[in-house]
Amino acid sequence: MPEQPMLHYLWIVPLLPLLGAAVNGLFGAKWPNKYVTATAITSTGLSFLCALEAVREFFLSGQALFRKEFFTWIAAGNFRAGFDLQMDQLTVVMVLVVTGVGWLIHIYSIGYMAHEGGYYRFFSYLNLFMFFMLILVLAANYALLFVGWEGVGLSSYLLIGFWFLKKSAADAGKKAFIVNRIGDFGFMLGMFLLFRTFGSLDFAQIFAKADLWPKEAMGHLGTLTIACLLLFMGATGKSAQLPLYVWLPDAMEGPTPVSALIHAATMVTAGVYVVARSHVLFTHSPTAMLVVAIVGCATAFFAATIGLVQTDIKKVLAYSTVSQLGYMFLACGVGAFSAGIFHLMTHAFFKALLFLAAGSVIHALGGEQEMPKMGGLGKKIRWTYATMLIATLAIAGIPPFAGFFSKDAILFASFQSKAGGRVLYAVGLLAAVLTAFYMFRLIFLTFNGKPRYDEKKVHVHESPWSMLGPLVVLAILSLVGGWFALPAFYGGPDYFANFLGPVFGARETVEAGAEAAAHQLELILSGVAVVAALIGLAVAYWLYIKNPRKADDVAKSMKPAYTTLLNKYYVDELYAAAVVRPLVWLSTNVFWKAADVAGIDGTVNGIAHGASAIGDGVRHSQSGNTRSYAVWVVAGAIIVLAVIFFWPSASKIAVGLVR
Amino acid sequence: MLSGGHLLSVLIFFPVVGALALMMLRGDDHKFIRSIAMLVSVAEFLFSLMLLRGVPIGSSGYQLEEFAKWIPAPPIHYHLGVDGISMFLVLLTTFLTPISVWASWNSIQKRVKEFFVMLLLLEVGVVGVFFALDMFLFFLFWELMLIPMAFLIGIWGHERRVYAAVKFVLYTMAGSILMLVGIIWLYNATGTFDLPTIQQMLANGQLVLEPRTEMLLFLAFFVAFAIKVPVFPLHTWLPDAHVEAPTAGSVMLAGVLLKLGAYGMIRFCLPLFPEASHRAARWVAVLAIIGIIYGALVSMVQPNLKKLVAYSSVSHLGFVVLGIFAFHHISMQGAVFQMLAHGISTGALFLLVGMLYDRRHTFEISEFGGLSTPVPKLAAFFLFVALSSLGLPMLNGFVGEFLILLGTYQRHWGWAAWAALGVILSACYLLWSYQRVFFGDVTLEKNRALPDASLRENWILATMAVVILWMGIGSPFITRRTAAATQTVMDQAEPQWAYEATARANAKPHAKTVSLHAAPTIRVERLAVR
Amino acid sequence: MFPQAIDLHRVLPELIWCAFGVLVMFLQPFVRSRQFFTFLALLGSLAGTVAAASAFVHGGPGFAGLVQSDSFTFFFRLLVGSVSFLVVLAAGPYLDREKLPIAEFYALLFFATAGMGVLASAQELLTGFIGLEMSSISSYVLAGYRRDSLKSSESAMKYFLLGSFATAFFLYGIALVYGATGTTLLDKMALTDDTSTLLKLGLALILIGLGFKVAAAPFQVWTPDVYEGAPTPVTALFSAGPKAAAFALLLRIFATVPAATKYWFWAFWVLAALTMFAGNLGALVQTNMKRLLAYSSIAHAGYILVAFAAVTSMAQGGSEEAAPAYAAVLFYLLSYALVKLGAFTVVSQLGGAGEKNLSIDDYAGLSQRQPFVAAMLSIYLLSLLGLPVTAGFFGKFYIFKAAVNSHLISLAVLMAINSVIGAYYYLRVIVVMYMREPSAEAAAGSVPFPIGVNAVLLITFVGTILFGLYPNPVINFILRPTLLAH
Amino acid sequence: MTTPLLVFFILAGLAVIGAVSLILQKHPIHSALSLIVVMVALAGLYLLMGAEFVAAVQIIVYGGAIMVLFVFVIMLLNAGVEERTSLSKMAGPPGLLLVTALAAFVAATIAKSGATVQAAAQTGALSSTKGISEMVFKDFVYPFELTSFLILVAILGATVLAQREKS
Amino acid sequence: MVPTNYYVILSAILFGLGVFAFIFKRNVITIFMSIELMLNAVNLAFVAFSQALGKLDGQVFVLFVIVVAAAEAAVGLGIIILIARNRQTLNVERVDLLKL
Repeated sequence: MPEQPMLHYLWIVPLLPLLGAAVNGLFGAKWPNKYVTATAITSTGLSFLCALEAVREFFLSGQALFRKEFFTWIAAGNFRAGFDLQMDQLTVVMVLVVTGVGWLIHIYSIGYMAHEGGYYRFFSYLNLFMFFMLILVLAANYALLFVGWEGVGLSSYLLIGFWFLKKSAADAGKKAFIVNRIGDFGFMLGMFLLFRTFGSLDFAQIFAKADLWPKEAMGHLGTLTIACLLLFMGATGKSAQLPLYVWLPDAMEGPTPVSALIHAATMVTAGVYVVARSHVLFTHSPTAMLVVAIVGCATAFFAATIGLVQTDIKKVLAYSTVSQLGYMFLACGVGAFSAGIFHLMTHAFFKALLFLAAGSVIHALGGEQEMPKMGGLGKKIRWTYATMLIATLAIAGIPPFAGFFSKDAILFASFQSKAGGRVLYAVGLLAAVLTAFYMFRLIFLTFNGKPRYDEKKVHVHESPWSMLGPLVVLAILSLVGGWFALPAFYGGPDYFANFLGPVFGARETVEAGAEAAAHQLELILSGVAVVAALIGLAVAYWLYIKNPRKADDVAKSMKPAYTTLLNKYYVDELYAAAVVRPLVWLSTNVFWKAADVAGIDGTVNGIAHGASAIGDGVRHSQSGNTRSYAVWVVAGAIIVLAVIFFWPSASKIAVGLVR
Repeated sequence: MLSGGHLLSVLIFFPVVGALALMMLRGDDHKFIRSIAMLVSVAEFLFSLMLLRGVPIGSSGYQLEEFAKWIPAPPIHYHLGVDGISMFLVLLTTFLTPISVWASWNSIQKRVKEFFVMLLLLEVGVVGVFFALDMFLFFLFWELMLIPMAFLIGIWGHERRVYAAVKFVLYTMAGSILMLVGIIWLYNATGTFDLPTIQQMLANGQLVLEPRTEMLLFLAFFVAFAIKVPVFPLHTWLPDAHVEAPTAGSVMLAGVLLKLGAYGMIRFCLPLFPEASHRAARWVAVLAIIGIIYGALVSMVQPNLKKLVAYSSVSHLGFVVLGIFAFHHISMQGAVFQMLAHGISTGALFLLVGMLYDRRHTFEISEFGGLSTPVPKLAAFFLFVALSSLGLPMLNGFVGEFLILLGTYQRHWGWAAWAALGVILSACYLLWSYQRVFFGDVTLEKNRALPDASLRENWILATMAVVILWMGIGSPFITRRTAAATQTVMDQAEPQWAYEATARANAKPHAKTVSLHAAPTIRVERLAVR
Repeated sequence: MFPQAIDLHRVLPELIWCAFGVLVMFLQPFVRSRQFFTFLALLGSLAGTVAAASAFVHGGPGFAGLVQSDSFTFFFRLLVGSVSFLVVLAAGPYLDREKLPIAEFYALLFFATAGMGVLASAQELLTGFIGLEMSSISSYVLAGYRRDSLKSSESAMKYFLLGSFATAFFLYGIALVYGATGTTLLDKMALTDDTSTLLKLGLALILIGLGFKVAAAPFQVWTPDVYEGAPTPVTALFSAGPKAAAFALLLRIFATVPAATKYWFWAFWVLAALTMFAGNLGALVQTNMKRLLAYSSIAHAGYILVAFAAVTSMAQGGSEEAAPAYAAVLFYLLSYALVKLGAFTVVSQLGGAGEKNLSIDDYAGLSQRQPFVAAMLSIYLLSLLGLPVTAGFFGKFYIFKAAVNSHLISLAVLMAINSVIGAYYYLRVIVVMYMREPSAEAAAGSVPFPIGVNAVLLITFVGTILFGLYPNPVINFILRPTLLAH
Repeated sequence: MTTPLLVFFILAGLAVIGAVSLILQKHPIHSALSLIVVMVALAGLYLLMGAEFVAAVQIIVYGGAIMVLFVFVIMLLNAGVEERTSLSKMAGPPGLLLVTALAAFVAATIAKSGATVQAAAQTGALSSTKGISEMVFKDFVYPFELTSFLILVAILGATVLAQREKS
Repeated sequence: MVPTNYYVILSAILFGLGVFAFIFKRNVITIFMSIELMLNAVNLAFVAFSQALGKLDGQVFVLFVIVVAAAEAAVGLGIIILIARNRQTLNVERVDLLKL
């Protein structure tokens, strides 16, 4: 028994959910729900505890990077992909978020899915997802990380398509997987390039070697830049950034807990995690950094604008997720990795909370998702209302809620960054205003004003405690979650940044140097941020509480813009028209029908027909008339004589034939 | 020369014995016949497991060689041997044979005896091809295996079976006869059919092929193999053959026969004609990549489920060919692994398609839809296999593709980039077809009552699933054993190595440089003068 | 000088065959029993074959070089002897079924065999000519043996007219050669100067005459008609015997006469190419089994001619490196004779009374009705197709080898293409037998296969497989440098 | 113009005319007669060359036996004037072309190569029937015996083919 | 003395005429006659050569050829009778049951 037993058996952490998944998947069909529940909850809960234990040991060991190779999974030539797990500060954050939030959501699901068919399927998928997600965050090399990466994609495919009888659900699942695959295409190439460059895919080796490389000048496409961009392509796919964000809104077809866990809290943040994890590479390539920042910033704003007008409560949350992820990338892009991860964590709390609360609302209304058909629920489902409000305040960035600190840190960092910092800051700020607006719009439309649903039919009821419990816990987290990173000027040392220091080392110390000068500025900026949030709040209040008519008038007054937003800038339609349909048409008519059947196969059969046609000719020379035969003999005689006598001249031709 | 028992001969001829035994049986007791066939094929598989002991890890060169004089003039020998690559391909064969016997347990009802006889004879031919070290012997088995396959397609196939069978045979023959010319020609240059000997001669520069000749010879061999694989423009026999063949036939065809082509490339094209291979590599790669993308796209839009799988094979084997002609150790190993993986996954896919056919007697996707409600088990297995085939990590499909792309990237990143598109497309066509077949509401009422997987089917599919998973996680078990062999091939295929040989040859006076065309010109002059 | 005993010994097989022919004719009025004649015929052909062995043991030139009894002769005597043996076996039931006189048939068969023997052993053109005529004239008669059948008589007429037409060419060739060299003895001819145009012309005409006999395109036109019309056992004989004998004489001529090797090469090249294509393409569209096999035999003559081209392209016929090419020809003739005999026997038996069922469609579903027969026929067809573990495979292989050896790559490639074309129609028959359901009336009864016929099938089958797995004895024998003594 | 040459040309002309008329005649019997003319002319030529034995055989066997056989058959089958069908396309113009080409070629080649034969010494008439008989019974006894079997075959064949059906 | 060449050329001409006749006559008997004509041409050549070479074997060959011709005649005419009996015609062009 080694000291740090848990770390040395780290594989148990991911394995437990896998076991749960396997057991439920194989036997769940026959079991009553409670067995299934037990299996799922215990497996994930245990893995949460194990994770905690592992973290404890990690801290005891003085936060030294722990890395262990368990077995080799692919080996060819000098390439080795091992089942290697590692534990460092970044991992700690991710593991705790994943297992913790994951566990809560499992508990929530008990109530939420109670009356759904395929209960066992749901939990076995969910556990499978946990397994892959843990692999992803614990992996110590890109290959294994890719396993988790693809695996979570798979489980999201399964969970989005959970209600596979609905075509829309099945479509959404497929779309999610394929769009992710497009990202993975880049990710794989990135891995290949890294292997080609560093002869390995282990984080440790790559980063060690990469550190010695010179920084690549801005705008210069060096190896590292290309590698980073390729990896980032993967990240855009997984984390729903421009231009590959299209799958996430559709993913709301899945059950709400899934949206909460996968499409808000954990999986979609994998892209951010990868970028943060590969920060050594990124920091060596300003170009890549800038790209990340711009994409992130643009997505943050773009998604927010769409979020303004959506009416489906989950769609709004989905776009806000996209936009928040944009913030995280913005953070990484400007080098504030710890801030990015910090926002990742807080976002995990409040976005999960938002989704679960929304789920609770939907649950209360018996499956209704359209906000225009809600309203005035505040009094009826207080707990839900309260928790959701907290979450909203957090995401809007109102102090002292979690969102405020993380978002503030990001904006501050972007403001400071050399390359186009001001622009990024401005856009980010604008996005913050929009965020505040559409979130409060959601709140007001849902909980305030008059009920717009048929009160006779729909009997609104508060959700069971199995669902409210997680809400409360998450609400607390979204309140206090930010205080880890109490910025210095509030007198509190930035625990979080310092904690992640060893990982993102270099960058942070630089910040520390600028600290003194920065305090003043930071104070102002945070003020500005709060103001921005309040503006958004105010506008929402004015439009949806004070004079509800106004909103529609505004919408009418700017019809084209409104419809454009409502239809999400027609991006899906664009893709369909520009990529999907042409490809299918091409494959059907050109490649298959024309090239394959008519062209190649036609040629083959054509040769056959030609041969038999000639054969028919030969056959008809067989006229059955002896005289003709005699003439043939004579002809043959002449041929033979000609060949034998006039050879020298004929030979030239014949040799030509021979050659 | 003769080292270590007669395991290889046993492996080749044991099924013959089985087939003869079956012929002796009365034709009407189907159950008994099936059991015997099963017994034989399983026993064969168990025998073949002994190979694992016979081929120690890291052993380069051929193991368990058997050598016996056969025909004095021209010197043709009964020369067998096995190395890491062929060993696993044989294991694949001997594994898939019982599976297909099992799979055709109930689906074959007419002329049962002949069916299993043919299946066993097919196994004989294939195993023989993998073991043969004498080129003549190789060709012999190569041709032998045609007939049983043709019969399997032609007698127990579907509507257009005859067309498909004849097409299959003619296509393959067209290639293989040219290969025969090539083999004979090589014999004239070297005076032997013995592969190791020829490799020796090349190694120590006794034999140096003049470039043009080498290229022609390379083509003679390559075309034959390319048809079998099949490489892009020569693939049109495949859809017909697959769609018309009975399930077992498709499994063997996709699982094993297609591999013969790739195996031939590894075993003959590269080592014997290194420089030509290198010169041709660019074009071959282009064809392979076209095959990958084109195959995927075409399969995406197939209305016929079995054809869809068939075209997907074109795409997957494009990867294999690419991996071979990328001339990188990793990609080579990837190619070998991909062969095995494809054998299993696509075999499993065909099994599933066959099971659907047994229930509905159609392959038209439009005839299915929403099947996961009536047949959840089949749906689950299908999804699993589809995922392995689209290369999900931790399943077998991924390892091969990943290694191929990784290795290819090290040499020509462009090729890898293009080929990687196939990874996206494979997801498209598999998931799309999966959705159309299994998701949504049941579209046709008569599908509502379909029975789910029977016990037998469950076991078959479970077996396949286990292998898929094992190959995905425990791939080093295979790669460690193939490493040495692939390394040898790579060394033999190294061009600078060939250049050295040339240098040595020029030093040696007795080195014969052979040319197709010098001689006839001389003769023609002589005729003209006389 | 008068002939010595040894001279007679060296032509013993022919003498025996002729003697048996006479004997049969003599006994014909007295003996009624058909079995007796069949037995006699079997005995005779065997006796001749055995005599061939002893003639070989006491080998050497006979009659002052008119004939030559060497391993080459031995091989062909063996071949024709066993061919006639098998034909007798197959013909017995046939003649009974068709109610045809039996003794005359055997007598003619004997004389034909003797003629072939002479042809194979002749080392002098006129002797060769006599042998040719003996075999041809009896063949004419045999072709028309079913007197009341229109087709049979027609085939006899065509064969006779065209045959004698070609013979005239051959004869004229002999005359010119004689004029140019002053001799008809091949080995003497070898010594004279070979520059004269007269010799060239003579050899050309001889080639034409023999080309007709071996059915090389475009002399092949007679083959399909004659083969179709003739009684099937006779067709079997034609496709195996006379052809082989004619090839033997051709081979002997230019193995011995350098001039021939010099002048004939490109002629063979062209003839080979033409013949292969004519045969295979023609066969593609046939629906009558007999005609199909006839065309295929044309195609195979083409393959053999490829080997001839290879032989001639060797510096000197009969020299060391040409030996494999000779071997190729001989082995191919052997394997081909076996298979053709078997195939035609099957066809003749399945043809039924009056040879009604000759169309391929009549073979539909044969594999269910008569699996054994179907299997045999498939083996023969696969051997014709040149698939491994059949003699045909090695035959083809050796020819390919000879061609490539002598750098006739293009010819080899043509041959490859042709074997693919050929594969198509052979497969077609197999497909019909195995993969098509029988027509109503065909499904009804299975044709009885008497013991004699089955014996033929078995012998040919065993031979085909045996030489397909282990051709060593034959190869070793025909590869001997002393193949042709001169 | 020596006498032999004159005789030669007369006989040669006769032979050619006979052959041509064989072709031109409509009725087989006339063709037969013209063939007999050719044979007689050839016999004359043999005499001119001093091969009187061959000449004799020519008259007796050919003219006597074979042609009589022909005439007999013609009468037996009372063959009428031959109908000039031309169903064969090959035997039309192309046939004509090919045949003339062949004949012309052969003749021309022989004419060209005349020198070679001429070179051989003209030993004048060697006319020993004795010599012939010796050759036949010594050097060529084997083919000679074979011819006897050949005749046998002919007889047998003729009977087999021509005998009436025994019903 | 008459040059041998003349004889040979004459034989060639006769041979050619024989071929010509073979192809352009329709009556089986006449066609057969044309074969005889060709054989005669051959004989002429043989005799001429034997006389030119001063060897007798040429003339021996002639005897053989004549015998063969006789044999052929016997069989041939037998066949012709057969045809005439079966088909009631002597025109080769009418005898074309076997074709294609």
